[in-house]
Amino acid sequence: MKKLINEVVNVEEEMILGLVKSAPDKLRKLDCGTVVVRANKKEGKVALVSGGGSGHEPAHGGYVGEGMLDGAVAGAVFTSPTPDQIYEAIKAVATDKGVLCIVKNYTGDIMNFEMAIDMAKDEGIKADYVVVNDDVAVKDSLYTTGRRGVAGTVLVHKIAGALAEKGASLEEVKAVAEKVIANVRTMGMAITACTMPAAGKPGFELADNEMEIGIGIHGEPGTSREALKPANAIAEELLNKITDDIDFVGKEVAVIVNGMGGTPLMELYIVNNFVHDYLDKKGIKIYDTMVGNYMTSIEMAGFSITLLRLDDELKSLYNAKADTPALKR
Amino acid sequence: MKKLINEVVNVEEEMILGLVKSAPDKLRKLDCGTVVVRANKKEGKVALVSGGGSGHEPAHGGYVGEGMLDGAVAGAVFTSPTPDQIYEAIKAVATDKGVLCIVKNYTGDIMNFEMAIDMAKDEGIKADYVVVNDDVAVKDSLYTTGRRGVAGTVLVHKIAGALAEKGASLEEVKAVAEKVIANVRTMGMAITACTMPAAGKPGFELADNEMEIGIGIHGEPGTSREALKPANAIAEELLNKITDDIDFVGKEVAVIVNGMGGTPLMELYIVNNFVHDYLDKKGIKIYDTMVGNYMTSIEMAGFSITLLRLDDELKSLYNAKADTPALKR
Amino acid sequence: MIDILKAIAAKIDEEKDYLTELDNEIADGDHGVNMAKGFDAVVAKLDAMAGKDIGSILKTTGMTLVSTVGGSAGPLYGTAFMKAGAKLAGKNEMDGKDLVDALEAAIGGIQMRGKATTGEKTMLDALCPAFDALKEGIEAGEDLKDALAKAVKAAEDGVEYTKTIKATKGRASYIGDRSIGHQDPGATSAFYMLETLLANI
Amino acid sequence: MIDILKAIAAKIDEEKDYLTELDNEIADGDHGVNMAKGFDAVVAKLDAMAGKDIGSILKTTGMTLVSTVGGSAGPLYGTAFMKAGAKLAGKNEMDGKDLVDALEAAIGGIQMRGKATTGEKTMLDALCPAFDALKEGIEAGEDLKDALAKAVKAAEDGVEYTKTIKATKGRASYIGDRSIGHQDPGATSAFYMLETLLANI
Ligand SMILES: Nc1ncnc2c1ncn2[C@@H]1O[C@H](COP(=O)(O)OP(=O)(O)O)[C@@H](O)[C@H]1O
Ligand SMILES: Nc1ncnc2c1ncn2[C@@H]1O[C@H](COP(=O)(O)OP(=O)(O)O)[C@@H](O)[C@H]1O
Ligand SMILES: [Mg+2]
Ligand SMILES: [Mg+2]
Ligand SMILES: [Mg+2]
Ligand SMILES: [Mg+2]
Repeated sequence: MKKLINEVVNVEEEMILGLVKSAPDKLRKLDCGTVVVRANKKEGKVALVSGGGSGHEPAHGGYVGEGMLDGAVAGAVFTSPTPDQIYEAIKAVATDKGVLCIVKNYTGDIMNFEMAIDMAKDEGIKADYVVVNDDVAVKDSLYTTGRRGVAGTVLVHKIAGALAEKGASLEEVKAVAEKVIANVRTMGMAITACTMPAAGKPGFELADNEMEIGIGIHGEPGTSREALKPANAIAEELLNKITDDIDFVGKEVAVIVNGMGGTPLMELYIVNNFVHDYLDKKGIKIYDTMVGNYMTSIEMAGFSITLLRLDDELKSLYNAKADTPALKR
Repeated sequence: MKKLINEVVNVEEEMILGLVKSAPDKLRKLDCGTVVVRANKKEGKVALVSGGGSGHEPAHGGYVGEGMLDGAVAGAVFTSPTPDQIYEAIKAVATDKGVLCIVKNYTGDIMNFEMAIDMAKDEGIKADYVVVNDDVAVKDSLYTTGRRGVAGTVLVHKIAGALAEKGASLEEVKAVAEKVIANVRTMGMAITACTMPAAGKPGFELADNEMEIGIGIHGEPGTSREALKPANAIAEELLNKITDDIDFVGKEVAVIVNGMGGTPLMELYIVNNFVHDYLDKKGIKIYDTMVGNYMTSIEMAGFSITLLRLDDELKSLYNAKADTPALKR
Repeated sequence: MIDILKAIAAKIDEEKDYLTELDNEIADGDHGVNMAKGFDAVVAKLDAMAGKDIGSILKTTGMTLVSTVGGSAGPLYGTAFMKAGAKLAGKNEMDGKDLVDALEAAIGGIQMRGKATTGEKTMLDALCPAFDALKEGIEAGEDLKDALAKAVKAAEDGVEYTKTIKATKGRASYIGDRSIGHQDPGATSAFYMLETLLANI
Repeated sequence: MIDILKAIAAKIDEEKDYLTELDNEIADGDHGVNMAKGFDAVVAKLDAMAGKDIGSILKTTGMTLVSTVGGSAGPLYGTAFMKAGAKLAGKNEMDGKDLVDALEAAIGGIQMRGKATTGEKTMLDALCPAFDALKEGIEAGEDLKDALAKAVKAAEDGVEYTKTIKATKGRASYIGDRSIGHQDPGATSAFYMLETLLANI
C-alpha cells in the first residue's frame, strides 16, 4: 500500500482536520468526532445533514456551507458513521424548522441514520430523511437492497440545500430532495481498484486490458468485468444504461462527469466531449455540466456519469448561490 | 498503459473540446488548434495569455474566464505549444491595452513564446511576458536554466488577472505579476510516475517503499529518490526547503496544497493538516488555503506545497472575483 | 460472561485480517477491522462491569458496538447484543433456556433492523440454523454444552452454505451472481462468536 | 535535398521510440514523438517543393518544424534549418564549403535561441565537434564525403560524451547529477541527421 498518510488509524481524523483548516471561516469540527458543521450556524432554516463512510472526498464535508449542507458526518473509510456521531451532528445543526438527513442507500447507512434520528426525535428534534439511490448499474435491483446512492447525491445536496436556504419547510425541502432523487441517474466504471488504508491492499486486481463496469463508490468490484475499450465506447455503454432507465429525450439535464479520485482531469474532459455529442444526438438538452472529483472512491481511477432531469424549479435551485469548499456557484 | 482515452493522437484536441463543452458560456475554442479563449472577449483591459504542454489540467484552459486569463494555449502533452498557436491566441485576445503572456520557465516554453510575441509585435500588437519560476527543488539553479515554473503559476494568473480586469496598464499588470513571482515558492514530490500517452509507459519506476522528491510537472524524475515516509515528514521536508529559500516568518501567506492528478483529496487534506500546524509553529500566518488539483502531471500521485507572501495589494487582488471553470472566488 | 466476551474479542482480533479479506472479495473490505475496533472498545469497558448482571453486560456490549463499529455490522450486532441483554436482565447465571431466549431475541433484533431472512447470504445464515439446533437440543433435554456444540456445527454449515448462494442483502448484493462462490464475512464472524462461546462456557 | 530530408524523416521515424526512451530517462519523454510528428509534416510538403532551390527547401523545413514540433527541439531545429536555408538561398547544388557555411549558420541559430554552449549535454555536443571536423577536412581540401564522414564520427563521439556529463541546459538539468550516465536525446537526433546526410549525399 502506497499512500500519503501517517498512521492508518488517524486517517479520518487528520483528513477532517485538514478540511476544516482549509476553510476555517466556513467550517467547524465538532470535538466529539469526525463531524463538520458550518462555522456560523444559521437559524430559521431547515438544517441538512449528510454523511457516510470516509473515502468519498470532497463528499460530504466539502459540501457544508451556504446553499448546501449544514453538517456532515464522516465514518471510518467506507464505513457508515455510528448513530451517536450522526446524532451529535443533528443536535449541533438542528433549528426550529427541523433537520433533513440525506442518506445514500446502503443498509449500514440507513440503519445508523435511522437510529440517530430516533435518538434526535426522543430529544424533541424534528427530523426526517431521504434516501438517494441513483446508481443504475445494479441489475435486478428488486432482488437486492435496491440501487446504491452515488454521485447524484451531490445534486440532492445542492438543490435541497438551495431550497432550505430560502427558508422552506421541512416537508417542502424533503419533497424537492425526493424530486431530485426521482430524476437523477448515475453509472460508473473503473480501470483500477482503490486501497482501503485499513485493508492495506486493493479491493480487486485488474489486468492491463481489463476494466470493471458498474462499480459503486466503496472499492467493491462492479457488476461485470470487461475488456478495456476506448473512452467513447465506455461512455456510450454507461449512457445507454442511464438513458434506458428513465426517459431523458427532449428534457433539459444537468450532467456530472465525476472522477473516482485518481482519474486525471484530462480524461474526464475527453469523456465529457463524448457525453455532449451523445446527448446532442439523442435530443437531450444540456443545461449545465460539472466535470471533476465530486464523489470519489479514494484513489480509484475511473469515472461516473450522472444525468438529472430539470424543470424550472430545479433549474433555479441548481443555479442558486452555493459557497462551500467543494462547490461554489 | 491504462488510460481513459480514444486515439493517442487525439488526446489534446478532445480534451480541449471537452473542457469548452463543460463551460460553453465562458469558453470558446479557436478553430486553428488547441487554443481556448473567453467566450466573450473583453475590451479595455490587458489580455492575459498563458499556456504550455497539455497534461497539467485544469491548467491552463481551466483558468480562462473573468478575473483570470483571456486565453490559454495547450501544446502536445508536456510539450510547449508552437509559436503559431501562441500567436493565434495573442491575436484573438489582444486589445489596445496590450497582451501579457505568463510563461513557465522552461527552455521550450520561453523560446516558443518569444517567437510568438515577436510575430505579434510585427503585427503592431503590444505584447510582453513574465517568466514564472517558483520551484525551489532544483539545487544549483545558477548552473541550470533556473528554477521551473510550477503550481505558483496559478497565483500569477489569479492576481495579475484581477489587476488586468480592473483596467490597469500593461506595465502595471506585468509589475504585479513579477511581484507575485518574487514572493511565491513551491516544492513537490511523487509516489508514482505518470505515463505520457505517446510514450505509453511511465517516466520512471518506483518501488513500493520509494518516492521522488523535488519533481516538476512533466513526469520527469525528481532531484532525489528517498524511502517513503509518513505524509507529515514529507510535508516537513518540502516546507523546510521552501521556508529556507525566502523569509516567510511573520508574513501572511496564501497556501496551495496541490494534487498532481492522481492523489486522492483525502491525502491532500491530511497534508494540509500538517502544513497548517507547521506554519503556525513557525509564526507564519495563513491568510487562505487552496487544496486540490490545480497544476497536475496527468495521473501522477503526489503533491506540491506553494506559499505566497502577501501584502495588502496582493490580498485584495487574491480575493477579487474570479469566475473560471477551475477557480471561482 | 466477561471472560466469554474477552475471548470473543480475542478471536475477532485474531481473525481480523481474514474477515477483512472475505469482505474485500465481495464488498468493501472493512468487516474485520470494524469488528475488531468495536470489540476492543468493549474490552476496555468490561473490567468496570465486574459483578454486574449478564443483562447489563450484554447491553453495554451492544451499545458499545453500535457506537464504535459503524457500517452494517455495528447496528446489527449492536442491536443483537442489546436485545439479548434485555432478555437476560438481572440474571447472573445463564442456563440452556436462557441462551435459547437470548439468541432468539438477538436474531429478532437483527431481523428488525436489517429486514433480511435466511438464504440472503448474511450472518443470519449462520445464526438461524444455530438457533434451531440449540433450541431443538435444549427442548430435547440435552445439556447446554451438547446442544451448543450442535448449534456451532450448524453455524459452520451455514457459513459453508453462504458460499453457494447469491447475496441479496448488504453490499455484496450489488455484484449479483459474482458473489456466488465467496463466503459471507458476517456469517463467519457470527460463527466465531458461537464457537468461542462454546469453548468458554 | 528532398531525398535527403525524406531519408532523415524515415530515420527519425525509425528511431522515434528510442529517442523518446532516452528523453524519458532524464526528462519528459517527448523528443522522439515530437520530432517524428515534425518530420512527417515536412515530408508532406516536400513533393510540392520539387525544383525549388536548396535554400527554400530548408527554410520551409525549418518553418514546418517550428510550427509542428513544439518543446525545445521545435524552435531549435526549426531555427537551425531556417538559418541554413538563408545561407543556401538560391543554390541548387551544395559543395563542401556550402555545407560548412550552412552548418555554421545552423549552429549559430541554435545558440542564439537556446543560449547554450558545448559541455551542457545538448544537441550542440554532437553538432559543434561535427562542425569542427567538417570545417577542418574541407579546409584541408578533403572531398565532401570524406570530411563529412569524419564529422559524423565526431558527432557520434559527442553523443558518447554526453553520457559522461551533467545537463546544465534543458529539462534534464533539473535532475542535476542524476543526468550523468544517460545519453542526450537531442545530441542523438542531431547525430542521426548527420549520419543520414552522409549516407544520402
Ligand atoms: N440486512 C442485513 N441483515 C443481516 N445481515 C446483514 C445485512 N446486511 C449485511 N449483513 C451482514 O453484514 C456483513 C457485512 O458487515 P460490514 O462489512 O461490517 O458492513 P458493511 O456492509 O456496511 O461494510 C455481511 O457479511 C452480512 O453478513
Ligand atoms: N538550451 C538548449 N540549447 C541547445 N539544445 C538544447 C537546449 N535545451 C535543450 N536542448 C536539446 O533539446 C533536447 C530535448 O528536446 P525535446 O525533448 O524535444 O524538448 P523538451 O526538453 O522541451 O521536452 C535535449 O536533449 C537537448 O539536446
Ligand atoms: Mg462498510
Ligand atoms: Mg517536452
Ligand atoms: Mg463491509
Ligand atoms: Mg523532451
